[in-house]
Amino acid sequence: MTVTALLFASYADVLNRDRVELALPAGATVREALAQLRALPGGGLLPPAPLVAVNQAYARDDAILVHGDELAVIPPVAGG
Amino acid sequence: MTVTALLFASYADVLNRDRVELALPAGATVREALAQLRALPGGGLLPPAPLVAVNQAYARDDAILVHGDELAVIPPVAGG
Amino acid sequence: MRTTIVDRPIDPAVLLAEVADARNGAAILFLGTVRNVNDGRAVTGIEYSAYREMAERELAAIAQEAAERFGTRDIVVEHRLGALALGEVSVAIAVAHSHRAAGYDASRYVIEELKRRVPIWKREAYVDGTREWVDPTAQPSVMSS
Amino acid sequence: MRTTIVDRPIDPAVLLAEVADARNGAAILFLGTVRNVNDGRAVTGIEYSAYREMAERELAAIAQEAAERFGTRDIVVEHRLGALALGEVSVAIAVAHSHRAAGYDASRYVIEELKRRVPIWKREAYVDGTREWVDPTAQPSVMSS
Repeated sequence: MTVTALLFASYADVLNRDRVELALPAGATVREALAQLRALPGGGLLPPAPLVAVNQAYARDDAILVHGDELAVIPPVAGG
Repeated sequence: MTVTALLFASYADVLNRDRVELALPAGATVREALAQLRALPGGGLLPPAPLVAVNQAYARDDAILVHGDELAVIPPVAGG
Repeated sequence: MRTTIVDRPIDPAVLLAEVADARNGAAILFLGTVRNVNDGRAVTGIEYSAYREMAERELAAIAQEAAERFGTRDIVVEHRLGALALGEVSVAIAVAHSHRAAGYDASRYVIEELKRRVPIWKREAYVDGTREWVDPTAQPSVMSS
Repeated sequence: MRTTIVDRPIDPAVLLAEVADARNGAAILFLGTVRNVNDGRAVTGIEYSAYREMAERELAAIAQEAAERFGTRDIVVEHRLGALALGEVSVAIAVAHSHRAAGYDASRYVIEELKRRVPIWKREAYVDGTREWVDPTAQPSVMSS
């Protein structure tokens, strides 16, 4: 299955991109998707347990992904 | 000595005036000035212990007045 | 810092502009406005009056206290007197601060102290044509509970 | 109730007009503005970016929560994205309420939740020409303590 990972702010900087299509086995969790991102050039600079959102809602790292999900990796927010 | 009493809002209504010159003995206190006001027509409608200010600062009813003081009798404030 | 008793409409934008400063990260504006219902009665307008000289002194003292307690001099307060229609602004308090928590606290301090001790009074006019001085220390009527 | 992510300057008067209602006795406006110093460094401007669709959802959810908790639907929030100069308004929160205490609490709730969970980021530009993403979870530097 395919999941679209979105990267923002400092995370987009370290991975030098703001979007990655990930190919994952059925039943994969957020944690497995993050492991794939860490394997990319610069991915080692992501923190051990970043905030994530699946389809625009905050999610835990054991959430199970399904084909077509949008997985956002969210740096510390700084609005206001 | 003479003290100018100022009346506001509902107190001016009950005494039907907003200013009274009071003739008081030297050393008189706020309490004695209030007693004079109560003796005026409508003065019985003043509360037993109204807020007062002497020369634009809140004062206690045992404060001693001096000639020329401005004694304000202050209804419950309702600004804002 | 400025505190003023005014006899004309209050323009909140003026107060916000006065407290603006690039050192500040937060501005808080409080507006008190004339409500159409008070204590269960339909209100058509309010007339504000004051012991004007003392009200000006007390307002200035409150702003000074807020400046010292909360660490900003970017405080502007205006209170209006006279006849106000529904929805009109009776009081505006603008506070700016480098940090928001202290800004909110300063704003709150000014309005609570203003209501507690500034000698200003209001007489409400009701739909039935009667008028009454508002006494915040009185027990609310059964209707409003 | 309205919550919007915008790409143009914020006009606080528009928000105040939107929450105005004769039922309300108090309006509270919060403005977040770009400070010239952060964590001890001289700032020249800030660029805001967002996960826009999610930021819009979270903002709307926060306003809805505030409405339910504090009892008013007169809540309008705008957050601006893009490059902002010193002193410009990045966020405006207008709340009106029949009573001021709940109005202040609702205003405070919205800004605290916004800062906690709305996916918006800012990159500060400094006088030395460098730029850095702001991380509110990082330890402050020794300079700012």
